[in-house]
Amino acid sequence: MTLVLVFSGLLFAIGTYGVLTRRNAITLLISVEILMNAANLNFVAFSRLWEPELMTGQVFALVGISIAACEAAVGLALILAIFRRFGTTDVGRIDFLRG
Amino acid sequence: MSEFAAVLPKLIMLVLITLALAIESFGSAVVRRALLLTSAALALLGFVYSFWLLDENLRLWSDALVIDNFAVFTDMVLLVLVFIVILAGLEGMGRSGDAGDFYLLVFLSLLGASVLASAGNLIVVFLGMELSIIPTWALVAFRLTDRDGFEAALKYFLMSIFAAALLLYGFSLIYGTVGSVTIPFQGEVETTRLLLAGIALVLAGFAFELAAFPFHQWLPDVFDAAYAEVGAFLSVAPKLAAVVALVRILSGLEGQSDAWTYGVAVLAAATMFWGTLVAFAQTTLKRLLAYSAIAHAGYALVGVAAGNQPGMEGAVLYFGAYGTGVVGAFLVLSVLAGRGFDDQLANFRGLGRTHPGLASIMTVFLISLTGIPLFAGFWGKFSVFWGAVQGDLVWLAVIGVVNSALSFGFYGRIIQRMYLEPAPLEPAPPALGIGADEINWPLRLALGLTVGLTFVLGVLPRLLFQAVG
Amino acid sequence: MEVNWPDWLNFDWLDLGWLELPWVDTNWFHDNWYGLLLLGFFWGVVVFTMVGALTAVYVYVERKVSARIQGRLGPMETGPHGLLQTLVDVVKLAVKEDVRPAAADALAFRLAPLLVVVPAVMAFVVVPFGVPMVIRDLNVGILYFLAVPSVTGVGLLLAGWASYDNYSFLGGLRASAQFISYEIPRTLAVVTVVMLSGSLSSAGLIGAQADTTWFVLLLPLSFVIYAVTTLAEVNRVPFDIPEAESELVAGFHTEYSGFRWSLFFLGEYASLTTASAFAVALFFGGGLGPVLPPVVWFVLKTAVIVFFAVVLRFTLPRFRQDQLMALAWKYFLPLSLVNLLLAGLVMKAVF
Amino acid sequence: MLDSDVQIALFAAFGGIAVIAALAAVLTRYLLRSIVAFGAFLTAIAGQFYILAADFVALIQIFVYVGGVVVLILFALMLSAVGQKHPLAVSEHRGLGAVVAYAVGGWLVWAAFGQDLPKAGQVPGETVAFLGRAFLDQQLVAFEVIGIILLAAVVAALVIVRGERL
Repeated sequence: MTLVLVFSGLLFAIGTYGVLTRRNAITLLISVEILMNAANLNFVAFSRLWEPELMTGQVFALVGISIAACEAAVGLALILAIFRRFGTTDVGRIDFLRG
Repeated sequence: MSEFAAVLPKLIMLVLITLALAIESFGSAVVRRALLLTSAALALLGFVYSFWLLDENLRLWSDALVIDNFAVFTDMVLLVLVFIVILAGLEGMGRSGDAGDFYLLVFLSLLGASVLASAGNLIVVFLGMELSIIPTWALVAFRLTDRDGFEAALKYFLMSIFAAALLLYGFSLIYGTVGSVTIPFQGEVETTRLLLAGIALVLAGFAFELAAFPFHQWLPDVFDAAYAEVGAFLSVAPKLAAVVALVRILSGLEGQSDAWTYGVAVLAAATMFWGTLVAFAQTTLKRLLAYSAIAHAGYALVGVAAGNQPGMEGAVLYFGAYGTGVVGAFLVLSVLAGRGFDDQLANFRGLGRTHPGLASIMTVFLISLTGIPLFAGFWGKFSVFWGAVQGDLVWLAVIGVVNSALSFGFYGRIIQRMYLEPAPLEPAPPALGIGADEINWPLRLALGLTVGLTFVLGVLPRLLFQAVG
Repeated sequence: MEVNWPDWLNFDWLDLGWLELPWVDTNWFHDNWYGLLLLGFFWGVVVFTMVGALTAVYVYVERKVSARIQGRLGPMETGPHGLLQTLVDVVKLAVKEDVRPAAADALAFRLAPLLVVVPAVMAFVVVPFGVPMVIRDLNVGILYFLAVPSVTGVGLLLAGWASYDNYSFLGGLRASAQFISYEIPRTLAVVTVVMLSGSLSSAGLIGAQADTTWFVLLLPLSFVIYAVTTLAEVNRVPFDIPEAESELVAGFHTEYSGFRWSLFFLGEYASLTTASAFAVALFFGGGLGPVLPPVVWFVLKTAVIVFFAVVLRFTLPRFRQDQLMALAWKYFLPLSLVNLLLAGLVMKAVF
Repeated sequence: MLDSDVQIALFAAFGGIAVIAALAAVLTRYLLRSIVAFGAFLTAIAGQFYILAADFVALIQIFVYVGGVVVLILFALMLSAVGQKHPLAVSEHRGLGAVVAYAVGGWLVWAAFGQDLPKAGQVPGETVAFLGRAFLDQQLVAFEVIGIILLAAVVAALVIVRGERL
């Protein structure tokens, strides 16, 4: 079980690194998806520990997958719309607002 | 009370969604208007109905939905809010061909906020959060011709999916250590490093949604770029629901309060200071409201940090009280923006003389936001600070009071500009051409309602406290 | 990590027991890990050979049938009635020069054909040839059949993109858009079958049809949707717009040649074969039938479906791209939702 | 029969692939490679799900992620047509990012070792039946809300690209 947690922790770290250092909207999206997969891995693993017949963890993982798909769909629509207006998907160069 | 009667307000929101879909399908202006008015009436109906749900305290469908007073209060605030938003946009947005899309998104987010506020397990919390957030990305990017909207939407999107991922990971750790997703978590829970990591990640996720200090950057851009109606909606609905969910999760972790009290307290203090101080440097009203919204999230977190009953109630109540002020301010902005009025603070000079009606209403809202007695905002602040004092966090309450006093600096400055400074002659003031009587009736109704709420709740805070406690 | 694994994770599924081969001691394979590895390898080879052989037969049949429709003879030179023509073609393709455009992205260019062919072959694993004969009776077999080939979409896009060529690019985009559009009604059509069979395993599917009747009789609309969307997914006429010769040269595989090209070819035929075989399993009772052994029934039924697909290819004109997408989203999606409702009613009526 | 050591080894192997692929996805400067690595990562995670006795989730992972999300991302890449030949700009915060990532990863791994977890129970072999029951009983509300979220996502995506001719 600890093995699972170690793996998901590593993946979480990798995803965080991606979120912090990447500047392209698409790679940022990918990094976040890596984070969500790390979480899903945890859910599936924990599902075996606590009342496996209720499948709560697996349900949560499925929920996570479907939400990730929704986010990707809306996000990519947004990224395309952005590309049409700014000519780039580099977040670092889309900074006309002050934040 | 049957299950469906208990979730009637949510069913009404579902009906609103289908009505908005119908608007999209039947394009004629008359039908659109009729459907929008029906929606508004339904929202009001749901609000009134909610009174019967107070003090019911139901847990429905395997504890997935909790209808307690926090949830009912949130529903009431949300329904009034959406009523105001519909009215405010009736003559503007409601006339455009995009009205169906716009209100559909608003209603979807509304339902999400409502689900989030009455979520009884972590899965529903996560889903409610996402449902309340996803439509707002599109709302922020709603102006097709406006590049800023898309930029803000992209940043908002990236921030909130990161927050969602943190939240999901935090939930997975909590589920793994506690062994259940149902809130409150059953059984004795041992404080372990893994659980603490989970709580920390969940707090970070919620901090994003509430725009608390280190995670606040998206909010000013979003407020700046979005329609005033969207700003009004965003500053209250998702945040109120998120606070309710946060309160529910944290108080559901029996015996763990040591673990998060100080974390939340520091978060609250930093958020209040940062929001207040940066607000001074702003030159446009929307950005000023944005930074003050960050500060206000900090005040609400003071109540959460207190961790006791009055504090938690105060945190939930806070957004209801604060909402009246900020929604009102956005409505005034919407009136002004409809006349091509730029929201530069400098433009407010002399507004008191050129437009006494609007200026006086604005003054009411600003005073309420500052938290001066006899207005709704005061009771929000009072309740969270009182909770903090009760919870042995006097220092936090003091910081809160100091920040409130400081905040009068920038709110008061606007009032001062409106009344004490002469209208600029050169260049000529924007040709507004409006007295109060030239504002269309739905907007006037919305404004009147907001002002009325600010006063009534300010004078009779019992209404608020009874609803929550 | 002390874990009680569920039965299906215990790897005895590789058992050759159901073949009842007297000279194979199955225990030996299960006693050590290299035995298992060997078994896995064995099954991999079996599946790949089977798919390859079927594809060869398929190509031959298609040539012959098309020739008959067009009043030609078709391949006649190599072997009796050109029977060996396909084999010779395979040799030719395998030794042909493999050309890669200089501007192409090497990694993606190499990966794309594999992504098209491997899932198609992998889907074979859950095809129920006989009543007990499934290479691997997953308890989520039908989902597996839907999920694994969906990776093909990635391969098509990659191929189009990696070739660095406008025709390929457009072909790849079209192919992939078509693929993911038609996947939704197709999945919904399969869902109706799952509702009736009450199981996601391919053996359970056949069992349910043995208990009632062929599902095509209960759910005719599902079969129509499945058939049309499958044709669209594997880019067969009348939906072969991604590779429309008159517009796009050869679509996403314009720049491919030799062995890699033949992989695309193999992938397309393999997925068509698998889809046909699964159509038999889903709607025509799989290997159920009197007198003859189930495998024979299964092959016969599949042959009929394949023949039908071939005849279609040479009798129908091609759709236009916008018509194609409109068909998927405006007609098939609502239709499959209605169908779902109908299936619910059928379920109420039959069970 | 295999003892569970082999399964642990398989799990670790899939984990290794996942970690390497994830690293490749966040480190490479070519967008296309990043997406391909992401696809490999997702497949490896699906393998891990499978080993963890979640066959349904594993296949849904393949179906939705690899067959859906990756295709969508590739679409976005192609329609925005950047990064094919030009490597992406490198962020100037890489040092900081690495430090934070190390800290976060170290923290989570450290936390993982301090945890007593119960023994794993018997996982039902028929996962699908149990999942179905869970979705229609315990988690019914979640199931309903997902439907509305999908509607919201469709509407949001359509609103964002409305008025565009793609």
